[in-house]
Amino acid sequence: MNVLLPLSAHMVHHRKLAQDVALFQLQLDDPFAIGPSGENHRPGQFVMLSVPGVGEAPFSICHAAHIDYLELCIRRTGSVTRRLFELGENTLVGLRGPFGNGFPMEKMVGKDVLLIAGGLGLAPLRSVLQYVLQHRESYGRLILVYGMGRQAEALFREDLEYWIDSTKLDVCLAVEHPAPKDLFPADTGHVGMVLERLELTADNTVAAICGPPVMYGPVAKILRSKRLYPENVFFSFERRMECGIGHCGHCAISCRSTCQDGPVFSAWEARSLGEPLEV
Amino acid sequence: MTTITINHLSRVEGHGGIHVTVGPDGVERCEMEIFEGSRFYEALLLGRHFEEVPGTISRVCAICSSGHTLCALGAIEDALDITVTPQVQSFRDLLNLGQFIESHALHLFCLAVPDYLGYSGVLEMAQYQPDVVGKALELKRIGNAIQELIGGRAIHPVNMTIGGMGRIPTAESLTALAGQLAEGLESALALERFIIELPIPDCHLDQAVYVALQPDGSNYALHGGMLAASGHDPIPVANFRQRVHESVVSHSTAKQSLYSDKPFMVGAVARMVLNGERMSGVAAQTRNRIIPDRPTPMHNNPAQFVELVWALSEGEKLAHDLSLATPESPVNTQVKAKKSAGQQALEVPRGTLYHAYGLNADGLLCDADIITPTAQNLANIEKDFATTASCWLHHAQNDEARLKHGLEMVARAYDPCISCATHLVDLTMRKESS
Amino acid sequence: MNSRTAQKPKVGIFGLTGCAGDQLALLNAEPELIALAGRVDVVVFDMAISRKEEWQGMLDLALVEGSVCSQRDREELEKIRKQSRSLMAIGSCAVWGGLPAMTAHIPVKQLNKQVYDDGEVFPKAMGAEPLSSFVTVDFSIPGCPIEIGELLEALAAILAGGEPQRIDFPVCAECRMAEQICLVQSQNRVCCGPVTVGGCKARCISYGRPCDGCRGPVDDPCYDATREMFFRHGLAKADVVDALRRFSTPAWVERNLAADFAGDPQRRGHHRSQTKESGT
Amino acid sequence: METFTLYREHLGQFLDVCQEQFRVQIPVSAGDGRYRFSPLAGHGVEALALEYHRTLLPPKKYFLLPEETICTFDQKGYHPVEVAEEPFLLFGLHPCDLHGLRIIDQFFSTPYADSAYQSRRKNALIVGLGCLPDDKCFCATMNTQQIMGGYDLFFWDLGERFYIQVGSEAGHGLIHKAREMFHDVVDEDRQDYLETLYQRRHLLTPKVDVADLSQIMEANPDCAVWDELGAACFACGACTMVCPTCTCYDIFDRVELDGSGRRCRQWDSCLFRDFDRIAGEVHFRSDRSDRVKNRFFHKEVVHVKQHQRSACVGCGRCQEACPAGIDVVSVLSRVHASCA
Ligand SMILES: Cc1cc2nc3c(=O)[nH]c(=O)nc-3n(C[C@H](O)[C@H](O)[C@H](O)COP(=O)(O)OP(=O)(O)OC[C@H]3O[C@@H](n4cnc5c(N)ncnc54)[C@H](O)[C@@H]3O)c2cc1C
Ligand code: SF4
Ligand code: SF4
Ligand code: SF4
Repeated sequence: MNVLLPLSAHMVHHRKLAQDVALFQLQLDDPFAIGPSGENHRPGQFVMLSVPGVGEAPFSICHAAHIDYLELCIRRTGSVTRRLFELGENTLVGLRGPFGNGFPMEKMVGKDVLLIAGGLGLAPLRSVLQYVLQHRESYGRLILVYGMGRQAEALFREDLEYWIDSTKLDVCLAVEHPAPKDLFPADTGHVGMVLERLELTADNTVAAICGPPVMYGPVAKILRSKRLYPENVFFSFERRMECGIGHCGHCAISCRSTCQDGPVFSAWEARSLGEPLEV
Repeated sequence: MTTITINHLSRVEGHGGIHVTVGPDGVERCEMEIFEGSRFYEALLLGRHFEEVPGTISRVCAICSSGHTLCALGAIEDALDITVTPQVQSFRDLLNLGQFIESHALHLFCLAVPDYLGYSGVLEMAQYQPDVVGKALELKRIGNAIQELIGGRAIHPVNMTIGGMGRIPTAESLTALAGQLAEGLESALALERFIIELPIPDCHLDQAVYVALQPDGSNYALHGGMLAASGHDPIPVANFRQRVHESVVSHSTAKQSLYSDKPFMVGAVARMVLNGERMSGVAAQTRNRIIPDRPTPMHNNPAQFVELVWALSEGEKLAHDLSLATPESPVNTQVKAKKSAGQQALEVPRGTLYHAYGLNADGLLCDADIITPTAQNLANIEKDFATTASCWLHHAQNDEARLKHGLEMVARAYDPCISCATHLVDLTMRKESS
Repeated sequence: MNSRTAQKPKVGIFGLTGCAGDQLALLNAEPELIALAGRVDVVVFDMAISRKEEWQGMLDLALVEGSVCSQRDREELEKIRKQSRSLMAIGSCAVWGGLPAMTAHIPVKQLNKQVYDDGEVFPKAMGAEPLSSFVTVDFSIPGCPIEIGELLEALAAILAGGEPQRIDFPVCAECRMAEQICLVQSQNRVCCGPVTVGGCKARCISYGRPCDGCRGPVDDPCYDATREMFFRHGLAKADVVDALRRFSTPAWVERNLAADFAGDPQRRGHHRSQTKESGT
Repeated sequence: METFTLYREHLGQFLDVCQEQFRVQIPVSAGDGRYRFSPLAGHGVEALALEYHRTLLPPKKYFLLPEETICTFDQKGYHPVEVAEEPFLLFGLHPCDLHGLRIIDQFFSTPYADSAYQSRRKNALIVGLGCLPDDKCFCATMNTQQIMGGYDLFFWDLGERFYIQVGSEAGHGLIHKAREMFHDVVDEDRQDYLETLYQRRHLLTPKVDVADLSQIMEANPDCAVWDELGAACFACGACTMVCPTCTCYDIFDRVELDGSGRRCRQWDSCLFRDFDRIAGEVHFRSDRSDRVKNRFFHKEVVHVKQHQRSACVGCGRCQEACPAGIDVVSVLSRVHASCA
């Protein structure tokens, strides 16, 4: 089988989540194909999405395995993403994957799960969150810390409303620029400030983090001060990716391919790869 | 006083327009205005090493890029006393023929003819005359194929070097080329009828003073040591400067030239008048059928067609011969710089092209003089504009559209580099109180 | 350009001051041109179609060839920019100023005197500048002339809703891929390959002659190291600087850097998509 | 191991026999002391350059093509392309190249197999050829002067005859297609072979000390050598193109005007500026020195961590190809010297 050959898929639906961010629902043309179907992935894995004639780019699957189509939450930035936003429903795209290791859900069993998302980083963490909710009894506390610039940028608003109301998890929003009409209760500032005041059980908490790279250093530092074990802190990394199977070389960080060995690395691993994280 | 202005010649090489001023006593001024931004090519060569010259000067003009390259090579080789081997010379001749085929096919069928027949361009003409356009494009492709194979690139060739050439094409590719040329000749001959039936307009033009190189041998050729002119004795090319004078005119970035103080014309029709007798075979037959006894500048287009036929048959012979020859190692003799001067004149599609250079002891250019065919024709073009405008004045139906069309026809006939498309647009009329 | 709209995208092909080589290259690719005409509406093509009346309205894409060498060029360019959604510079003149920009360090007055002997010239000449000196350029296809395949692929990519392939490697890389023998090493020739952007498949080297740098500088040109390399091969500084100055080090590099190769230039001329507004 | 001898004058005949079944590729001169692998069919046996030291491009060009189509696409979807199943025979690979091939064979089989590479590889027969080093070879430094396996046949030049080792069943089959040309090995052949090895061994001495090199590099990531290299290198990528173990590639779409097209891959290099660029013009190694360093680290540290061996096979190609004259051996020795 040629792993570099995308499977044909169609865009079923897409809807705007915020300025320049939309949720895309995709379905493989061949329901029996071995490929990213919406059901067969681990939280934190990603797919390679192709737009014919434009190119291919990696996107995290943003839901846990439970639906028969694939959901991707995508920000418009460059050529592939710009084109995706122009495409109408029912247009042809290509899919490969799922790739990557994903977050280690087994390691979190029986532990408190702390999810720290910055901006678009909520996309992969939403899959972890949904997974924990699906298997609620296997996990301890579930805390979501979600940082954003303005509340208008908040993604997955219906989900957020539901999560905030739910007793199954704690949600803390950190908003840097509050506005009078803001819907959700939130702290003013960045995720670090929320983290600082959280009470965590140091030896029983696993953290999963995804967000802009600038967030990683400070978050790692705070978690260290809270005495989380570096092998219990997981970051999802972003690198240029083209093949998704560890061959093309673009995503290599030292001796690991982000696409195959990652994108999720523990704080300890990340540091041993030379990433400047303080853990 | 009335000024008739054609603002913009939508064209190939550069930007130009036409101004005609009519006063109470008739036509007062006729100017071919060239407002192409100046690129100072001659100046930017100064101080550069001679090796850079051909590749730099070719950028003056894409359609004539092979001609400029060949002419520059010749002038520098003349300065440095280098003679290329006959094989290299044959390849260069073939390259020039390729350029003739490409350029003539392009001008004739894609740029000039659509206007004779009232199409907006070749794309429109293709819808109505697919067969003619198809054949013409085939010819153009052959011209390009030659330039690609021999020159290394269809535009701005890279394969010719001072003293030799880079890569000798393989025998198979030359045989294939000869085959293509033979087919091309068939196609060209099939277009003869079409050319004969073209409505060549009568613009009341006189025969011009025609100037062209006189081939050294008895055959029609594109280079020669003497310069012939109708009504004058041939002179050695080296004395060219004694007869041809250039001057700067304020309405144009191009210079204008006079031959013995008279406007003159170079190009296909000039070669046909002066050297056409030397043609043989199919080309001679075509010539006899197409070219009238006293051709005017308006017959430049049919003359281009004759040359197209000639170049195809000549090219076929040359390609065939070269495919049989044992390839010499691509010569590029170690060229030594010295203080010297050299020049070269070459017939290129639009007429005689001159390059003359002076080198210093380090091989850096200290003098450059380039005279393009269009620059030589400019004075004559303006003269013909004047004739056209006076005729128009005396004509009963002297509406501007008519004049505009007439002026376009004249400009187009010359296949000037600045207006390969010669579609004159935008006629504005300004009434000025005198 | 949106290929889904019922109307075919409108394209204009314009020439400023230049040799028209890029338009000619396009005109030379007839089969592709006919295919192109099926996909887009070529509203203006300076070289091939007469402009019956001054064209009005918006273009989806303007291809502009040649450099800006006169006030008139500049006005024309600004007009084109105003009337087109996207603008693509084609050919090294348009992208970098091209060969005419080689004289940018010589005052125009002096050039005027050399060529026209102080005769009055119309219009007022100015030093050659790339399009990006005056307007936003969305896409750039370098080359003197352009590699026609590259242009057609770029157009096809844009029609498909994407962007032209971005080349970040120098001619040397392609020279190796094509298994050519390096002319610097074997013949001590000055070759602009290391600082020139690839895409021509090392055309000149495959004909046994060094690269003239006609495609202009690579994204990240390393002039210092290149110059050092030539010096090590015993080549004169002037030769090297001259060769690099032809296309590989266009006018703006010299102006920005004051002296010859004081450092690496910032990247200009490649205004890419981020200059476009990103609103829905 | 099965061994035979073949008289020199029969080599051409043997290759002719091979040609009946395979597209045979041989090293030929490219002029100026350089060589390239080319089809025997286009050159004839006389062109076979047994004396060559290294080719301009390594054998990887036959397996990971400089540019190839991964798949095609149109309105209907993405479609696979068939890799031509033409069997071919690569004649004359030196031990360093055989090592190189082994390294990329392994690379392209994990974690997923690269199907195009594998099917070309499967179709290829490899014939090794013993060699003597020139001034740029440093296989003895990288410990790749000897190879056991990884070939179908291996030829040792003993002067008027070749000593041939059979490394696979396919190689055996090849011999038996022209069995009458080959002779069984006798004691004298073995003696001559050993003598040749002995002579060769004396020419093959390590050029620099690379003991502990990986550890030294890892411990000293800010070695001044990298900055010096960053200034001397123009990141032209020549070294990565010619490297037998550099495998990075770029994937992009080539589109036709009708919207259909091909998804292609082309050799890429970690030295190129856009190699690690992500959306928003973010680079992780924007300095040239970081990129050069990355290349060396990948060969000498990362690969050693993964596979217990350096990814450099000492073929000397990058040194030969580098217009800037950067020479791996001296780089390695300078880095090594930081721990003297
Ligand atoms: C594991 C992973 C998961 C991701 N998940 C998401 C997600 O859920 N939602 C989302 O909006 N974005 C996500 N990204 C980022 C997303 O891949 C980039 O925004 C996207 O590649 C931009 O492509 P483009 O063609 O629009 O940009 P351009 O700038 O035009 O990029 C051109 C090409 O470069 C490569 N490239 C550029 N940026 C990146 C990048 N950041 N990462 C990898 N390759 C890149 C791609 O091959 C891309 O096609 C993820 C990235 C990674 C590595
Ligand atoms: S870039 Fe080259 S081909 Fe294009 S106009 Fe300029 S000189 Fe001519
Ligand atoms: S310097 Fe020139 S000849 Fe040498 S590798 Fe680079 S492009 Fe090729
Ligand atoms: S090798 Fe250099 S000069 Fe030749 S076409 Fe390529 S970029 Fe232009």
